[in-house]
Amino acid sequence: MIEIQNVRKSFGQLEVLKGIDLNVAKGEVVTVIGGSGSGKSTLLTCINGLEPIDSGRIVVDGTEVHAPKTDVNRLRQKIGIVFQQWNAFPHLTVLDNVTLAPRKVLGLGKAEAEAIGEKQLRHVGLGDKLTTYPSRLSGGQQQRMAIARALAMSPDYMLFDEVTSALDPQLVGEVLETLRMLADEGMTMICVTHEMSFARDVSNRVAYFHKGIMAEIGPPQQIFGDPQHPETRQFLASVR
Amino acid sequence: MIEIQNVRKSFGQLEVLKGIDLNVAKGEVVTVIGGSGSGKSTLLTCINGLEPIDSGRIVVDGTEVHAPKTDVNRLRQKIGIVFQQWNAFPHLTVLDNVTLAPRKVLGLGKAEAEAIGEKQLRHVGLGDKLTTYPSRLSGGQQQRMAIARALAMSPDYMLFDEVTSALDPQLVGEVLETLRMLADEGMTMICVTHEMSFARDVSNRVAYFHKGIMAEIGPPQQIFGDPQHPETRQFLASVR
Amino acid sequence: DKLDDIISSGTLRCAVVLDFPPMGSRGQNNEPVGFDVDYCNDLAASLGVKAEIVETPFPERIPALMSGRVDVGVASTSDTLERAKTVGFSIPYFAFDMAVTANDAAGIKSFDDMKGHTVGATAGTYEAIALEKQVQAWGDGTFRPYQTQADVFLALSQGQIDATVSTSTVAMANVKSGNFPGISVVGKAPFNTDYVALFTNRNEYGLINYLNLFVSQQVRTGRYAELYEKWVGGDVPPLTVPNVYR
Amino acid sequence: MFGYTFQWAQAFSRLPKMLDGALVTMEVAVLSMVIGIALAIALTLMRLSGSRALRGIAAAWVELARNTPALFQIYMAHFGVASFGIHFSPFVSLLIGITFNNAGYLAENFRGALKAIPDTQTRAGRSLGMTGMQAFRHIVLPQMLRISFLPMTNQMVWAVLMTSLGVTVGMNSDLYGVTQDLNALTFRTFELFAIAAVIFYVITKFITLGARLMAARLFRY
Amino acid sequence: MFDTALSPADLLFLAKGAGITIIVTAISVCIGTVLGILFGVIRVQLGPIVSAPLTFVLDIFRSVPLLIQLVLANAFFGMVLRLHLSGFVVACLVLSLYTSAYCAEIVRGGIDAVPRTTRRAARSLGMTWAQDMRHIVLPLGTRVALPSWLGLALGVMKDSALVYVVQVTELLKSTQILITRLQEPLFLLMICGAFYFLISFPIARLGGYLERRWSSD
Ligand SMILES: Nc1ncnc2c1ncn2[C@@H]1O[C@H](COP(=O)(O)OP(=O)(O)OP(=O)(O)O)[C@@H](O)[C@H]1O
Ligand SMILES: Nc1ncnc2c1ncn2[C@@H]1O[C@H](COP(=O)(O)OP(=O)(O)OP(=O)(O)O)[C@@H](O)[C@H]1O
Ligand SMILES: [Mg+2]
Ligand SMILES: [Mg+2]
Repeated sequence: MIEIQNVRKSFGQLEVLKGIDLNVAKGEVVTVIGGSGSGKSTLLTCINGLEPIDSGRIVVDGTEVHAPKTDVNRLRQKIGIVFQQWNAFPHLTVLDNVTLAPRKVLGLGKAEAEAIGEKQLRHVGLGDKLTTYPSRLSGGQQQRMAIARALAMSPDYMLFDEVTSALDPQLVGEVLETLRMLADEGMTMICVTHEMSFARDVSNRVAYFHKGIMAEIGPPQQIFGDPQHPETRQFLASVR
Repeated sequence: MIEIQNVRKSFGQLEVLKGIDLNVAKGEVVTVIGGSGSGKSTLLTCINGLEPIDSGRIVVDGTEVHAPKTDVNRLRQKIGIVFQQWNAFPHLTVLDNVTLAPRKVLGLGKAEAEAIGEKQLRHVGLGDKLTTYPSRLSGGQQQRMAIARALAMSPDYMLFDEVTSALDPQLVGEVLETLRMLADEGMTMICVTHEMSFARDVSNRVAYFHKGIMAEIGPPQQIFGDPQHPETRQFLASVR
Repeated sequence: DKLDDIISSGTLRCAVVLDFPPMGSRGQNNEPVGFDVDYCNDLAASLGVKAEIVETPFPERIPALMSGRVDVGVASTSDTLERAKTVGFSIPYFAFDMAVTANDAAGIKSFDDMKGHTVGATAGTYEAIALEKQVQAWGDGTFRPYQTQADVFLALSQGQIDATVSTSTVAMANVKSGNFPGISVVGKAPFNTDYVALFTNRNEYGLINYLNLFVSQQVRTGRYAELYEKWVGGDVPPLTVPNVYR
Repeated sequence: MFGYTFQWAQAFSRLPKMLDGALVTMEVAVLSMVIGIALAIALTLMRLSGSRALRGIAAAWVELARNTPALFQIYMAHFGVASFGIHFSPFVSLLIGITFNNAGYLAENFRGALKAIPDTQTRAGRSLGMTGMQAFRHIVLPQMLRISFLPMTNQMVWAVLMTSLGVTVGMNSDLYGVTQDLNALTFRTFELFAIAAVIFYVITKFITLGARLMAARLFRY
Repeated sequence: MFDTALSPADLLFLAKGAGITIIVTAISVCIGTVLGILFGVIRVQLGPIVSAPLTFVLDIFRSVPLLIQLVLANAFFGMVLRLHLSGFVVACLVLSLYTSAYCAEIVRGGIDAVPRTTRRAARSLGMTWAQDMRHIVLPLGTRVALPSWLGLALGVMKDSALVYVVQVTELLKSTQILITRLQEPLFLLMICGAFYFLISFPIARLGGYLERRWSSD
C-alpha cells in the first residue's frame, strides 16, 4: 500500500506539490490527469525516492521512503517506474537491458536473469527481439521494453509517467494494451496519462491535479461524468 | 528569355534529365510540378549553371550557360534562385544577408547597397527586421529574406524551388503571397511547387515532369482541367 | 676549400659540449667556459679570425658538423675507426683516463664493485659504449645512458644510479665543484686511454693538415700544458701513443 | 646532388634490435593507456564528487597535464621527484610521465562525453534499484567510453610517439633509445632514424586500424 | 628548500628561454596555419582520391615522433643536402609542417561544417568561389575551427620543448642548463612548469570559453 500524506515539494521558489494526500491500495489502478506543470511527474519521482520532499511523508508497505535510514535502492526494487522518454540503455541488447538490474541489483545468475528477462519480454510481445539493440526498435517497442525491464525486478507497484505521449499515434495502442494487461493481472499501478479513454476504462480511481494540488479524485464515472471542480470541467473539455 | 534545348543530365548511372525542351519568355510565369525525384530541382540548378549538363544547351538572353567561356558568376547575377531549405547566412544580420552580394559582387558602396537591401526587405514585408539575425526569424520570414536577397541583385529571372515545402502550414501563405506579388510585377519566373492552387492561379503555363521527362506542358486550365497524359492525371489525383 | 672559407668569412665556428666540465661548461653568467672553449679561441686566433662557440650535446656533434652549422669540432670526441668512416679526425689533442665515481651510500670502492649495481654514463660517449658492454659481460646490474653528462651526475648524486664511469678530468671537476654532495671518485676504470681529437669534414685535407700542425704547436709552445694546468691540474698526460706512428 | 653516401645495408642489419625496441615502446604505450584510462575514470568521478578537495586535486591534475609539455612531465617524474628521495627506473619514470599525461587528457575527454549522456539514463538505472555507483559502472561508463573511443585512439597514438621522450631519463630499450644508441656507435643518423620513423608510422597505422576493427566489434548498437 | 642560489640573471636566462619558446611557437604556428589552410582547402577542393598523396604526407607528420622528425630533418638538410641551416630554422621548419598537418585536419572540419546548401546559395547570388570562401565559409568555419586551433597552438608550444635536439635553447633546455650549474632540480623544474602554465592556461581557458559560447548557437 502506498500512503502519501500532505507531501510538499518546491524547486527553488516554485512550489510544485502543495500538500498532496493519496492512498493507493494493493491491486488498485489510479490514473492521474492534469495540465502540464501541475506536478504529476514530480509526485511519481517522489514516490520512489528519486526526488527528496520538503515535508509530509510517503510510506510504501510500511517503509517511509524519505526516512534517512531507509535503503532506497532496496525500496526501488519493488516500485517499478517507466518514464515518458524511452530510457533504453543504448549500449545493451534488449535482453541485456532487461537482465542488467536483476543481475547487478538482485544478484541473480546469468541464466536465471535471462529466463526472467525472456519471460517478461515475451509478456510484452518482444519475444523475438532479444538480441536486437534498442536503436532498432520503434518508440512503442522501446516503451514496452522499458516496462519489461521494470517488471523483471518483480515489483509490487508500477508507476507510469505519460508512457505514450512521446509516441507516434499509431504506436500508442500497443503500449496501452500492455498497461491494460498488467492492470488485468492485478498489478498496483499509478498511471499519469493524457489518454482519457484509458483512464476511463482501466482505472479504479482518477485523480485530477491542478497547480500542485490534487483538486479532485474519484471513480472514473464520477470524474468524467460529473466533475465537481470548475477546473476539472475545463480541463476535460480542453482535452476532448 | 530562357531557352532549354534537349538537355540531358546524369548523376553517375542515374539519368535525371532525359532531354528537356522548354522556352520561357520574358514576363512569363512557368510552374513545374511532378513527383519526387523527377528532376525538377536538377533542372533549376542547371539553368543557373550550378550543375553541369551532359548534352543539349541552355541559353539565357543569348548567353549559353554551359559554354566554357561564359562567366557564370556574371550570368548568375541576373538569375535569382531560392531553394527549399532556408539558406540564410547565419553569421550576418538580415540586412547584411541581403547586401552582401550587391556589395561584393556588384561592387556597390555600403550606403547604396543598404538602400537597395532595405527596399527589397520592405518589399517582402521584413522592413522591421533589418538588424535581426536569421536565427530569430520564422521559416517563412527566412524564405522571404532569401527572396529579398535574390531580388537585391536586380535579377531578370527568378527560379523558385519548392520554397514553401519545408514550412509549417500557417507560414506557407505569406511566402506564396510574396511570389504572387512578384508575378504581378511582371517578373519572369520558374516555380517548382506542390501548391496546386498557386500553380493554377498564378502561372501562365504549367509543366508536368515525370522521371526526367517533361511529360506535358500547357496553360493551367488545360493541365488541371484536361490533362492529356495518364501520369499527369494520376499525379493530380494523388495531390488533390 | 674550407680553410680558405673560414679565413675569408672571418669566423671560426666550433662545436663544443657545454655540460662536460672542465672541458666545457657555463660560467656565472651562463657564458661558455672551459678547456675546449679556450682551445677553440686559440685556434681562431692562429687563423686570425673570431671564434664562435656553438653548443652541441654529445649525440649532436657529428650532425652539427655535417649540416655545416660548425666548421670544426672541439668537443672531446674519441677518434674511433667507426666514426672516422664519417668524419676526418686530427691527431689527438687531449687524452682521458677513465675514472669510477660512486655515490657514497652505494659502498662501491672499485671498478669491479660496480657489478650488480645500477650504473650510468653519457649516451653516445666512448665510456658509455664500453661500460654498457662490461655490464652485459657481467650479466648483472643495469646500465642507463643519460642525454648529458650533467644528467648523469645529477642522477648519481640523487642516488638514481650508484656509480658512473667518466673521464677522470670530468669526475674530478664535478666532485670538486661541490654541486654534488655525497659522491667521490673511487678509482680508475680499466678502459684504454681515450684519445680525443679535433674533427672536421672527412675530405678537407687542407684543414685537417692545419689542425694537426696546430695541435702539435700547442704542445710545443707550452700552451697545452698551460691550459691543462688552468682547467685540470696535475700531471699533463702525453698525447703520443707508445710504439706506433702518430 | 647528395654530398652523402647512404649506407642502408649497415643500418638494416640493426633492424632486429630496433624491432625489439618497438616491442618495449608498445609495452609502455599499452600500459600507460590501460592505467591512464583507469585513472581518467577515477579523475572523472572525483570531478563529479561532492568533495571540494577531490574536485580540486582532479582539476589540478587535468590542468597540469594539459598545460605543460609531456617532456617536462617525464623529466619531473625522474629528476624532479628524486629530490624527495623517490627513485624510479627510466622505464617507470617514462611510464609515469605518459600515464599522467594520458589520464589528464582523457579525463577532459570523458567530461565532454558525459555531457552527451542524458541524465535520464542514470535516473532510469537508479529507479531500477541500482546504486549510484552501479548506474555509473553499468550504464554511464560504457556509453562514455564509446563516445570517447576516437579520442582514446588518438591518445594511444600519442602515447606511442611520447615513448621517444624516454631517452631524456636514461631509457635506452625503447625504439627511440635503441636507435639513438645505434647512432652513437655508427653515426648513420639519417638511415637509422628513417627506419625508426617507418616503424613508428607502421605502429600508429596498426593502432588506428585495430581501433577501427575493435570499434566495429564492440559497438554494434 | 627554497633557499636558492638562483640569481636575477638566471631568471632572466630562463625568461630568455621562454622567449625562444614563444618565438619558435609563434613562427611555426603562423607558417603552419597558412600551410594548413592551404592543405585543408586543397583536400576539400580536390576530394579524397586526388588529394590522397597530400593526405599521406601530412599523415606522416602526425604518425612519427616529433623528436625523430627533428633529428631526421636536421640530418637530411645538413648531412645529405649540406644546406647551412641553423637549428632555429630547422626547428621552425619542422614545427611548421607538423602544425600544418594538424591544422589541415581542423580546416577540413571547419569547411565541412558549413552546409553545402548555404554555399550553394552564395554561389547562386553570383559570388565567385573566392568570395564564397571569404564571406561565407571563413566566418562560419572559424567558429567550428577556432577552439581546436587554439588547442593546436598550445600543443605546438608544449611540443617545442623538443627542439633542444637541434640546439635551440628554449625554456626547458635553459632550465636543464641551470640545473647543471645550481643543482636544484625540483625548484627549477617547478619554475619552468610555472612558465609553461602561465603561457598555456589562459589560452586554454579562452579556447574552452569560445567553444562553449559558439556551440550554443
Ligand atoms: N528538476 C527540476 N528543477 C526545477 N524545476 C523543475 C524540475 N522538475 C520539474 N520542475 C518544474 O516543476 C513543475 C512541475 O513539473 P512536473 O514535471 O511535475 O509537471 P507535470 O505535471 O508532469 O507536467 P507535464 O504534463 O508537462 O509532464 C514544472 O513547472 C517544472 O518546470
Ligand atoms: N548531387 C547529386 N548526386 C547524385 N544524385 C543526385 C544529386 N542530386 C539529385 N540527385 C538525384 O537525382 C534525382 C532527381 O533529383 P531532383 O532533386 O532533381 O528531384 P526533384 O524532382 O527535385 O524531387 P523533389 O520533389 O524530391 O525535390 C533524384 O533521384 C536524386 O536522388
Ligand atoms: Mg510530466
Ligand atoms: Mg527538389
